[in-house]
Amino acid sequence: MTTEALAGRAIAMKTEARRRQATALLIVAGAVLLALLPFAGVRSFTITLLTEALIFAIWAMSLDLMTGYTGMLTFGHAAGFGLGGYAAGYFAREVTADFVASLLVAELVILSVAVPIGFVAIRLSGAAFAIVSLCIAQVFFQIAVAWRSVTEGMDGLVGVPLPTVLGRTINVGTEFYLLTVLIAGAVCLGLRQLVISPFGRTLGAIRVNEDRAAAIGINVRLHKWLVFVMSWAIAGVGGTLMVFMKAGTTPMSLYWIESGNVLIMAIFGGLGTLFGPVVGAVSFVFLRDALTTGFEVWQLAFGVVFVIVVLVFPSGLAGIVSRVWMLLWRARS
Amino acid sequence: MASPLVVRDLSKNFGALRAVDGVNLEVRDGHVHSLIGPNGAGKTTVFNCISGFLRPADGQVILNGLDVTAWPPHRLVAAGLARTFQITKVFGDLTVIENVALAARSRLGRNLQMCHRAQIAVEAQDRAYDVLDMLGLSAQAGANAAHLAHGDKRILEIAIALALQPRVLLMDEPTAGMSPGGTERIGALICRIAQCSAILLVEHDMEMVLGISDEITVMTQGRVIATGTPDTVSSDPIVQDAYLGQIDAGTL
Amino acid sequence: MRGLQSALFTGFVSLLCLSAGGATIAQEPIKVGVLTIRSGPAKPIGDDILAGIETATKMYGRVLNRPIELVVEESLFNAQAAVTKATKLVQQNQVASILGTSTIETLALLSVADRLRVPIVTSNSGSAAITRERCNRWVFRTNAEDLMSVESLRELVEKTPRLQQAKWFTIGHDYPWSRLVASSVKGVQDLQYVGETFAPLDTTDWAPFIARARAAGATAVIMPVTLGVPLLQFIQQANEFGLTGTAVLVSPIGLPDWLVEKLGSTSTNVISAGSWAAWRYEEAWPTTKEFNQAFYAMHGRVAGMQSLQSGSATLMLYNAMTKAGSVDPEAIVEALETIEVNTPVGSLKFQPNGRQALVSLFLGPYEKLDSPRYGATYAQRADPFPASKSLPKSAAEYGCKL
Amino acid sequence: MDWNFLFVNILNGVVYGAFLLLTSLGLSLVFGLGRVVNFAHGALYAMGGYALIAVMYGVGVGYWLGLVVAPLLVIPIAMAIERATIRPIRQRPDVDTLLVTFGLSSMIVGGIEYVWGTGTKLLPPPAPFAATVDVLGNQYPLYRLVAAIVSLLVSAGVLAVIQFTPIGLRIRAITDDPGMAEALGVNRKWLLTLVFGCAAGLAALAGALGAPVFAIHPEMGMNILIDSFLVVVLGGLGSLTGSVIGAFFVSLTKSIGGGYFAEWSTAFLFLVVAMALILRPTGIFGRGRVA
Repeated sequence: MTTEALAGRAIAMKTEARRRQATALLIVAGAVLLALLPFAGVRSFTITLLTEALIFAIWAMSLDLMTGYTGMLTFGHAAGFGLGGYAAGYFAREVTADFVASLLVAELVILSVAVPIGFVAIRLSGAAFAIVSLCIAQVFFQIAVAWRSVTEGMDGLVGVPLPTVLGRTINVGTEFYLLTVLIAGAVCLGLRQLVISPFGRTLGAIRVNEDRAAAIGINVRLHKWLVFVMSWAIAGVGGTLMVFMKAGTTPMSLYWIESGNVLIMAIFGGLGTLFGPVVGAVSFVFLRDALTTGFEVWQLAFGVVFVIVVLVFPSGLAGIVSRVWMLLWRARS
Repeated sequence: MASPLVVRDLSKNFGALRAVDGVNLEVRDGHVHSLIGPNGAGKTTVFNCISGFLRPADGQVILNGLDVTAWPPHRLVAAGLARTFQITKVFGDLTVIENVALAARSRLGRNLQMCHRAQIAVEAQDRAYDVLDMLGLSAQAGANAAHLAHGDKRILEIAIALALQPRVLLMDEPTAGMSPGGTERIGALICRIAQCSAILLVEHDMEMVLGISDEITVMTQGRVIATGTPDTVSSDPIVQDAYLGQIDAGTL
Repeated sequence: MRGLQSALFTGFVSLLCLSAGGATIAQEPIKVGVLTIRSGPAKPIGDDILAGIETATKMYGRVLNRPIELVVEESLFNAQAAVTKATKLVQQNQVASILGTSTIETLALLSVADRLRVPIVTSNSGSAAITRERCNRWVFRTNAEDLMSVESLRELVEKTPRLQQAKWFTIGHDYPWSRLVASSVKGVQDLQYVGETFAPLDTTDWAPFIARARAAGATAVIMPVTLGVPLLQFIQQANEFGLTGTAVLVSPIGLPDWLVEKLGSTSTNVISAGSWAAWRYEEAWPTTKEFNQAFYAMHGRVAGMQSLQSGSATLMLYNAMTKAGSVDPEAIVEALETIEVNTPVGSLKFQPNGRQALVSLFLGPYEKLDSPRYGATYAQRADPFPASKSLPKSAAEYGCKL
Repeated sequence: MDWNFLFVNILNGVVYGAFLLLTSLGLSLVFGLGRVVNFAHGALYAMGGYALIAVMYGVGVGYWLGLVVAPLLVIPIAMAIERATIRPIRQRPDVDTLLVTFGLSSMIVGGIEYVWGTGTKLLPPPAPFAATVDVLGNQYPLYRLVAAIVSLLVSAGVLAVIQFTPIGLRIRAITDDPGMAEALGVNRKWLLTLVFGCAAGLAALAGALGAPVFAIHPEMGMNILIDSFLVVVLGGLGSLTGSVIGAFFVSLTKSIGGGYFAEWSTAFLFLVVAMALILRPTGIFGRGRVA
C-alpha cells in the first residue's frame, strides 16, 4: 500500500470535510439573508408569504427525511402537521400562549401517537405503506371532525392567541417571520447534520436495498421507526407555527389533499436534498398565490407549469441548483 | 473446539411444498464447506433460514455454540455471521468505498449515531480500505458501485460481507455469471478468506467446488443425500447418478 | 370570465371619473375586497356573490365622490388560504373592507379580524356562532343565521298541517351547523322526530343515508347539506330513489336559484324553512325589483339568493362609508352600527350592540312561474318572516359581547 | 336485526362496487404494465362524463350511443397524453411518473373548467330507466341496476381479453416479468400506450355511466380515485383478480359503513383497509412485489 495512495485518501477526506462545513455555512448564511429581508424594504405581504413558505418548508423537509432519505413514500404526512397544530393551538388557547410550552405539548402529543402507530406502520413498505399512511391521516381527519368538544368539528379551532416568547408577545408579521426563519434554519441545519451522520448514511442504505441493509447488520425496522417518529415530530413543529400564524386550524389541515400538497412540494423541489423541499415549498406558495389571484382556471396553469418542470428538470428544481453548486465547488477546489 | 456453525434438522415449507427437509450441516473453523445440488434443491432457502431472512419451520441454527434460530439478520451479523447474495445487491448510488464503509461502521455499532464525527468516519474508512486492499479493489474505491464491471461487483459484494469481520461467511454463488478468469480470482479469494473465517458456499461450478472445498454437502429436493470430503462425495455412487452425472454432462 | 367582466367594469368606472373633472386625490378609487370562491364545484355560489356585489356597486355609483374598485380574491374555499388572501387584500391592496365571505372563510377571519382591522361584512355565513358567542366588532352579517332559520321552520311547521303530522328525519353533512339544525328540529314541540344521519363530507353516493331515512319511515326530511354540488347530488338521488314521492324535503336555508333552475320540477318537492333572500320579494318591495332589473341588465340572469344577499351587504357598506364621510375603518364600523338602509332583502339595520342584521327570512314553496321572469322558470314564493320573530330582542341575550 | 336494511346496504355496495371495478381495473393494468401510479385516472373519469354531455348536447346523439362514443373519444386523447408526457420519462424513477400524472390531473380538471365551466351538470337517467323497481319490497332506482350490470359485463369482457387473447398474454407476461417480456420481443412502449388509452376508456365509461347518478362536475373524479387506489393496493398491485375482490370489499365496507356508522363510514373504511394491509402487506393477491 503506497504512501501517495494514503495521502490521496487523506486529501479526499479533507475535501469531504471542507464541503460539509461549506454547506453548513451556506445554510446559516441563507437563514441570515432571509432574516434581513424585512429590513431591506421587502413588501409586508411578501414576508407573509415567505413565513408561510418557510413553515411549509419545515414540513416538506420532514417528509424528505422519511421519503427522500429513507425511501418511505407517504401519502399521509398531513397527520403530524395537523396534529401538532391542533395540540399546540388548543393548549395555547386554553392554558398559555407561550410558544415553547405549546410546542412541547404538541411534540408530546405527536410522540404519544407516532410511537405506537409507527411501530405498526413501518412493517410495510412501498405502496402498502403509502396507502396505510393515507388511511391513518384520514382517520385523524375524521376524529378532528367528530371530536367536537375539543376540535369544534368542521368549524375548526379558532381564536388561538398570538404566541409569546419569554413573556413577550410575538406579532404576526416581521417578528413572527424572524421566529419562523430561526426555527426553519435550525431544523434545516439539524436535519443536515443528521443525514450526514452514520445514522443518515444507514438510512441511505435502507432506501437503496432493505435486504442488503439488514445483511450488513442494520436493524431496518428500528431505523424506520425512529425516522417515522422524527419525521412526524418535525412536521409538528411546522404545524405549531402554522396554527399560531393563522390563529386557528380546521380538519382540512389533516385532509389527504394537504398530504398531497406537501409530497408534491418535496418531490417537485427534489427529494433527498433537504434543499429541494425548501425550494419546492417556496415556489409552491408563491406560484399558488400568483395563479389564484384574478385567474380562474389556475388549476390548468398550475398543471401546465408543473408538468413542464417535471419533464424538463429531472430530480426537481434543486437538481438544477445543486448541479450549479457542485460545479462552483469543483471550480474552487 | 466446537464448530462455529451447526445446523440441525432444518426444515422450511412454502405452502404445500417442503423446500427444505431436515437438513443437517456443520461448518468447521477454517473450512470451506460447499453446499451443492441442482436448481430448486433448496440451497438458497437453507441460506435464507440460516441468515435470518426466512423463519425456519423446524430445526436449529447454532452459531458459536449459541442457538440463533430465527434471529433477525442484524443480530446474526452482530453475532458474527455475514452473507453475500446470489443476485448482486450492492448499494447502487454509493461509491465502492462508501459501500464497504457502511458495513464497517455497522460492525463498529455506529448505525444509530446521529451526529457526524470525523474520527469514526476515518476509522470506518480505514477498515474499508483494508478490505479493499486485501481484495485488490482499492483502485476503484472512488467509483460509483453501479458502474462497476460485473466481476468487480461480485468482489464488492464479498468485500461488504468481509467488512463485517464474520466468524462465519455464507456465500451464495459468488461466481454467478463470471468469466473463467474471474472464477479463478474468486476461488483464490475464498481460500484466503477461509484463513480468518469459516465459509459456507453455494456454488454450481463443480471444478472450483471440488478444488477449494474441505467438505461438501449435496442436496436434492430439499434433502441432504451426502456429506464428506470432495473425493468421497464425488466417488459416492448415489451422488453420481442423482446429481454429478447431470452436472458433468452440463459443465464439462 | 367573471373576473374579466369586473375588470372591464371597474376600468369603465375609473374612466368615467377621470373624464369627470381633473384627477385629484378625491378621484382615487376606494378599494373594496371581495374574498369568495372562484374555482371548484362551489364556484357558482361565488359567482352569484360576486355578481351581486358588482350590481350593487354599479347601482350605488360613486362613494364619497370616489369610484369603487373591487379587488377579487380566490378563497379556495379553505380557511387557511382565506386568511392568507384576506391578509393580501389588506396588506397589499389596502382595501377599506372585505365582502363576499362564506361560513368557512368568515369563521377563519374571525380569529384574525383584530389583526386585519378592516370591517368584514358577510352575506353568506350560516353558522350562528359568528354573531353570537364568537362575535367580533369587525365582523358584520346581513344574512340570517341558522338559529333564526330554525325559528322560521317552527313557524312553518305550525302553519302547515302536513308537516305537523310528518315523521321528521335529518340527513345532513357532518358540520356543527347541521347538527344544530337537527337538534333544533328535534326540540320543536310535539313534533315526531324519527332519526338523523350525518354523511362524511366527501359523500357522493347518498344511497346509504337515503336508506336510513327509508328504514325510519321518514315523511319529512330536513337536509342541512352543503349548498352546491352535494345538495344537488342529494336531491337528485333522493328523487332517483323516489324519496321525494314519499317524503317532503325541507331545506333549512333555502336553495340558490341556479340550483333551483337545474332541479327544475324536482324543486317543487322542496320546501324552504326560510331562505336568506328571494327575488320574488320584488312583488312587495321596490328596491328588490330595482336590484333584480339592474342585475339582469348586467349579468343576463335572475338575481339569486346569494346575489340579493351580497348586494344588500354591499349597499350597507357603501351607505356606512357615506355616513362616516371617510374610509377610516373605525369610522365605517361605527356607521355600520347605526345606519338603516333599503336593500333587496328589505330595510336593514344591525342589531344594537350586536353584529347580526335584523333581516327577514323568506318562507314559501318553490313553484313554476306562469311566465319566465329574468330567465327563471322556477322560483320560491316570498313570504317574509321578520327578524323580530326569529331573533332574541338583544344581542347580549345570545352571548355576543363586544 | 333489520335484515332488509342490511340487504339494501349490500345492494348499494354491489352497485357502487361495479363502478369502482371499472376504474380500478384500468388503474391496476397501467400499474402492472408500466409501474405507473396514475393520479390522472380520476380526471379521465371526469373527462368521460364531459365527453358524454358533449356528444349528447353538442352532436345530439342519444344517451346509449353517447355511452359508446364518449370512451372512444377519450382513448385517443389519453394515448396522446401518455405518448407526450409519460413515455419520455419511463427511464426515470417511478416518482417522476407519479408527479407528471398529478400535474396532468390538475391540467385536465383545469381544462374541463376552462371549456365547460365549473358548474354542475345534471343528467336525467335515460327515459325507460328513470323509474324505480321493486327489489324484495324496496323501491330501487332501475338505472342504478342497469348501469351496474353494464359495468360488470364490460369488466368481465376486459378480464376475458386479458386472460384469453394474445395481447392479454403479452400484458400478463410483462406484468409478471418486464425483463423477460422484453426478451420475448414484446414492444412494451406501444403496449403501454395502448393499455393506458384503454384504461382511460374504462375510466371514461365509468364516468359516463355514473353521470346520471353522481352528476357531472370537474372534480367528480377525486373521490373515486382515492377509492380506486385503496382497491388496487388492497387487491395487490397489478393483480386483476385482486382488483375485483378489492373493489367489492371497499364498496361494501363503504356502503354498509354508511348505513350503520354514518359519519364514521369513511374512517371505518380506512381503518379496515389499514388493518387488511398490515395483516397482508402485499395485498390480497399480491405476489410480494410491492413497488
